[in-house]
Amino acid sequence: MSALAVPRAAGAPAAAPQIAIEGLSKAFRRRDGTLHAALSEIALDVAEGEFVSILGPSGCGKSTLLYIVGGFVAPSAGAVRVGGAPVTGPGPDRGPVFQEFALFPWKTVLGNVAYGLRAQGVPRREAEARARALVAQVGLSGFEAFYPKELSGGMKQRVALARTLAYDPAILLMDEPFGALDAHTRTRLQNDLLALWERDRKTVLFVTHGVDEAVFLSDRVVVMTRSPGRIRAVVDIDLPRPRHRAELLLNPRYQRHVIALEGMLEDGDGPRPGGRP
Amino acid sequence: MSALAVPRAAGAPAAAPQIAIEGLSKAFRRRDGTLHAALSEIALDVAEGEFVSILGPSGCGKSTLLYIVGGFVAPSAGAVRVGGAPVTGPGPDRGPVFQEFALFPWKTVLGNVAYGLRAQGVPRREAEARARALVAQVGLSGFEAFYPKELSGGMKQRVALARTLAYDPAILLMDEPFGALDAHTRTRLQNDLLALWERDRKTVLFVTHGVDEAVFLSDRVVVMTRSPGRIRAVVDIDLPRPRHRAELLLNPRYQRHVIALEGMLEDGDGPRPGGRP
Amino acid sequence: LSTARAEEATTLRVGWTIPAEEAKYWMMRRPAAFPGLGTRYTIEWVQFQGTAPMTQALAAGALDCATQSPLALAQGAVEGGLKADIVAQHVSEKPGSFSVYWAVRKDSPIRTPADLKGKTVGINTLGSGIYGPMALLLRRSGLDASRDIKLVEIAFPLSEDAIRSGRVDAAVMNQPFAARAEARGDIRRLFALSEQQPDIVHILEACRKDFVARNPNLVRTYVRALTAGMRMALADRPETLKVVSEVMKAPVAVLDTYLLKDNDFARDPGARPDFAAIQRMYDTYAETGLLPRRLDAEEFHDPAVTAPIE
Amino acid sequence: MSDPRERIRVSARLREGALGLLPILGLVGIWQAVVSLGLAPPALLPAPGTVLARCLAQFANPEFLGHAGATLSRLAVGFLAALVLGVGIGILAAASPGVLAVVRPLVRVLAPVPKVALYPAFILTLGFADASKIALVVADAVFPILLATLQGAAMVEPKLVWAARAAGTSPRAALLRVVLPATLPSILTGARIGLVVSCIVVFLAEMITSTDGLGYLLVRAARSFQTVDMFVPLIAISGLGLLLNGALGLARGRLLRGFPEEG
Amino acid sequence: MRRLPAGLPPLLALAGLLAAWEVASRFLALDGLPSVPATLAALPDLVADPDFARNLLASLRRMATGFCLALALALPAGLAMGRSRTVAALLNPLTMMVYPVPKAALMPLIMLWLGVGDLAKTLVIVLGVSLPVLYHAYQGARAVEEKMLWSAAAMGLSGPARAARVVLPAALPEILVGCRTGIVLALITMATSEMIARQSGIGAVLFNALDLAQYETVYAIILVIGALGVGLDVLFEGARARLVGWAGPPPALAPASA
Ligand SMILES: Nc1ncnc2c1ncn2[C@@H]1O[C@H](COP(=O)(O)OP(=O)(O)OP(=O)(O)O)[C@@H](O)[C@H]1O
Ligand SMILES: Nc1ncnc2c1ncn2[C@@H]1O[C@H](COP(=O)(O)OP(=O)(O)OP(=O)(O)O)[C@@H](O)[C@H]1O
Ligand SMILES: [Mg+2]
Ligand SMILES: [Mg+2]
Repeated sequence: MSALAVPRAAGAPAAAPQIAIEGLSKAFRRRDGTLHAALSEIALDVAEGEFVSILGPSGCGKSTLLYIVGGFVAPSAGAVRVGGAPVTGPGPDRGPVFQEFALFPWKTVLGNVAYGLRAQGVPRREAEARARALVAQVGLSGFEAFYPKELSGGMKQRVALARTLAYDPAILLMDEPFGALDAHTRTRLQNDLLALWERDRKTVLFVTHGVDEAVFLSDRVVVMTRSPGRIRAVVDIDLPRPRHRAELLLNPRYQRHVIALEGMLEDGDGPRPGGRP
Repeated sequence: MSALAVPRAAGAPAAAPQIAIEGLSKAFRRRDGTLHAALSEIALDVAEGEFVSILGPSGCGKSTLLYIVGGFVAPSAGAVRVGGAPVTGPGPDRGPVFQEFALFPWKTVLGNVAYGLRAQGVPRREAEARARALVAQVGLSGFEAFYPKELSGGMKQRVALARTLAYDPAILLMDEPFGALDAHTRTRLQNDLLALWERDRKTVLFVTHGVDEAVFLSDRVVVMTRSPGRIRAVVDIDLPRPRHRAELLLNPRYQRHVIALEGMLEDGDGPRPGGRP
Repeated sequence: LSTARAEEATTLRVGWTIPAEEAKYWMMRRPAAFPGLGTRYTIEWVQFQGTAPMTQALAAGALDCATQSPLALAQGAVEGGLKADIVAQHVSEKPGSFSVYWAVRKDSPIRTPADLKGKTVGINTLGSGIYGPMALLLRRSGLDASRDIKLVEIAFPLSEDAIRSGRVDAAVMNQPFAARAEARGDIRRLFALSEQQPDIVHILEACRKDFVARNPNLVRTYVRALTAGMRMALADRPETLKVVSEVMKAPVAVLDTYLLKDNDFARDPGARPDFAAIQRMYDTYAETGLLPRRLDAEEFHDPAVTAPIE
Repeated sequence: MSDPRERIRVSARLREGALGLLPILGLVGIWQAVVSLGLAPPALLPAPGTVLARCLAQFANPEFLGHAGATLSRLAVGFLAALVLGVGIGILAAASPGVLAVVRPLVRVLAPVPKVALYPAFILTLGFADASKIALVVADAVFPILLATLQGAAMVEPKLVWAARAAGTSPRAALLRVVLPATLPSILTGARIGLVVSCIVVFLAEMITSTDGLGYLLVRAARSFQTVDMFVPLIAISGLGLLLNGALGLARGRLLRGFPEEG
Repeated sequence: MRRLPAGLPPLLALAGLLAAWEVASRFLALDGLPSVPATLAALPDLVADPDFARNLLASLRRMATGFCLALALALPAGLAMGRSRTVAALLNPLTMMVYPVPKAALMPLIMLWLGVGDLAKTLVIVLGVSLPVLYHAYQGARAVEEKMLWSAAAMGLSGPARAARVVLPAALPEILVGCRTGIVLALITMATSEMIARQSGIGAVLFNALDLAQYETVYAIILVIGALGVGLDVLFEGARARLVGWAGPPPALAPASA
């Protein structure tokens, strides 16, 4: 393991953690009654305003972890506390961006993005104005009246992103939010996200398959093992902020982080089913 | 434009092209009756056994192009010929891997992968044996009995890939087939795909957002403009084969290709709606 | 209703049916001819298919008065605890009038009731009021109705078609369908109910006893109107044809072939119930098992509210 | 059964079964209360206990079972025919705009027709025995199934069909192997409605013209005010509904194994 | 393939239907199945009768009331069953027990408590319509993509708000199938609810004609009901297109060759 990979115990950071995950395991019950272990003994603390990325092989439980923190899925063991209180369900403090987008098919792009604001009682005009600005920010101006089924994959993903950003949750739970985007759009949105984060200091839990993306964005990167997912390492990304891609690419520490993380990911070999929980 | 970017006219390569796309345009009719232009005047010839990647901003019409070549969607103008005959519908000579996976929810992983073989009359035992091998190849051994809803995003994508590879179509139409995968799994599958291609010399049309992936895999890379998509450039990737990632990374021509392509993609700015067809 | 007590109801819920209640049809379509109808008292008319559901409606208290067949009323009384008075009579048979009969195809080899052995025979409803007389008639010809023939239910309107198409060997005919079939001339009469009992009563008017007890004047007014209606129906045939045509939506020309003619049922000018004939029918029903015990027709008789009331 | 997981699943089933029993028991309770409080004359509504006793006696009575068998066979044949017809036409129509253009107006006109009005024609052409009753069942039950199939098939994700077609499935085979399974959730819902309609209609047909079957028992009892006997066929049809519901639930669980909604 | 004018196939289908009917009536020669011309000849008289309009209106009024009541009851119940296993376990057996009971058999009891008037008939219509609405709403709610609900929950929508603003719209296409079948059953029960006890309504006219073997009138009324069905269906399709145009594959992507 590279010297740069600094596995951290679950010990709390200086401040009380915004998200405290302890002894978390999840096993799905399948139809035949057997249990399929997806997560095992996850412990992780995320400080307020921290940007934490999660890397791991496909099927290792990254999405499941976000679902549990979001309060959508109950863990089989262990607990998650957010802001000190145990998570019992979803709340507007934690905004998810789902891997499958989950747009409302009966709403237009604008309707989807304005949805959260309307749900929180913002008047229509104001909600739509704010939504319009966000739609423009994700590069979809002119598509406001399109329905999800009329969008391409990457466009849907951007709508999902805008929908969550619109209602401004304190914690963002993002599941490969830039996965379906071309490099150029992705870079732009990464920069936008970073700017937003640097301004508002949101807490972000960010699942990605891009090692460079994780290093570019994060304070810390969590590397998971293959299924059932455990935390293999937590790496501090000690790069100065504000970060600029062009500068970073020339920074040898950036390169070393990327190489180290890639190395850590290399020896996983995809998930293994039927792990006993 | 970089000197390495060699825009090619639609002129046929030496051999009669396996896929001949001519004057292809596509406009979708929206609910309100307006037309939305997705593709405009696409002309492209793909020789038999050629590996062609398509790069372009999100929403520029890459998926639409594959749908038309696949025979799933009719073009608004222009025509596609495959093996000399005009495309009138889908056929087992062209195997698609869809961006949204489109797995059969009522079939298990094994059932999905064996589907094409069974459809072509292969006896159940044999079909399942071959499917099992493919499932292993995409790293999903042990998940044969899982239903799609029990899989993670990346796992679904791999099943979709295996399902198409299973029935061995002469032409592969792949829409971001490695988009939802972690770096390690993606590399492994890229290598597998390359090995397969080098052995069987399939014709491949490959949509991706990874410039490096495109350069690593392809004979030629097509770069599209933002919506309505046109061909901006066709770049010959004159790298020796068989290719090995480690060697390529050190090859300055590889680097130059990547940089040139990234540059070409840079000045698009996402799709613009309502383009008159 | 000159001495109507304050607590008496002014609305009567009456069940009716088609096709043979001319007195009621007159009241429905020509209310002005009946003093007080629609002003001092009103009638809520509810039409039913057949008399059995009306018996249930009477028992459930959903109707105050309704058309009844003697058998349905008796079954309601014996099994359902229904207590009702027969207040008027709509149609019956008498020598020379129409009598419900069984018919066969004109070219059928069946000549006598005895030929029906082993044949398929239609009846309007299994266990209806005409089953008893039929069973007795067949018994006279040496047949057991429950074993020697195959009875199938076939509604009156379908009888003719069923006979002609050969679906049944014999079926029961009633007005107005009999007149129409006879006009076509491809059926032949086999035997009639009158051969068993010449004065069979087909439909009556009955009112719940508890309603009568609470509203004697209203019921008397109603029966008085029924009596008057029957008189008018018989007195002015052309107008009756119109009235019936309005109710049944049947053309006058069709009705003209039988209504109030010799080939129609018999009607008492005062709508007077024939308790003696009803008693004979009850005896037949008891004998053929349609009723579990003998019944006294007088149970249904309250002279204070029985037609004719002038 | 020794496996603790099995026990959990079985006990969950039991719990759900018990829950389902609650409102039924409540209904019987109300029934008993109505009778006890004298809110309905016993000639119209006998006590549940009396009905239950008669049911138990009748369910062992071969004559009654014969009638029940007649009804059941008409029901089964009619419903299955309606299922095959409804699903078949629905899938075909969803696949071919030509067929749809023909089927749609026919459905529009024929579906709302009260089929009892056609019953005379059915009887006269098909006879008094089973055929006319089965025809009536089919005529009424086919439309809920057909409408559900049509709609379900129209909503099938096209890429599923594309994937199959590209794998060499012929258009016709794709109907059977993709459109049909993908439409199953809708079809099963339509089938459930069709089943209930079949139950009602087979009774109705037997009540109008019959010499056997539960419907006949019912009218026979109703006409002669044998109220207790009238309730026996009603309880039988209710019980049948309950049984068929269980069967449908099982079929659903098996057929829709992979669908997200069967979680 | 040559494209036929849009209106042609339906006309052809109707013509075919009439032709089949005419052939059957000639071939079978039954009173119970009158010929097409005879039926059409009976139509003007029927429709011109002022009573008929009154009856038709009475029927439609009952149908509308019954339909709305059924919707108000069955829709929430169905959605709740779809989203809660407990509610489903609670209500499923009950409904499957109650629905198959023929309403005609319960007439005495219905008459006992609701009389023989509008109330009883409306109840029959409510039972008929609620059946498909309930089960389709159940199915629709059950199939709502979970992550859509999660998204809404994360936006702070409460349970009831999610039911109204996510489950309802997401299940709407399926619910509308239920309503479509509901319209069919409403028309049928509208007529048949007047089979036993009749006061006013198109069903009363129909069954009277049937009782008197006036089959031309019977079939003329059937034509009227069929026309009503077409009319309601056209209205419904219009509403559906507006409400759930977002659902289903876009025309361009509909299975081209399947
Ligand atoms: N409903 C379910 N039933 C059974 N197993 C499930 C279910 N959902 C997820 N799993 C399993 O849980 C494991 C983790 O899934 P998850 O979606 O969290 O993976 P992931 O890390 O997000 O993968 P990817 O990067 O491919 O999206 C997988 O092995 C998957 O098969
Ligand atoms: N059914 C439709 N109706 C209207 N417009 C559509 C429809 N389908 C696609 N489009 C439009 O066509 C354009 C191209 O879509 P397409 O899916 O081909 O893009 P893409 O290049 O695959 O994008 P991505 O990389 O995001 O997947 C987009 O602007 C999209 O909005
Ligand atoms: Mg995931
Ligand atoms: Mg795409």
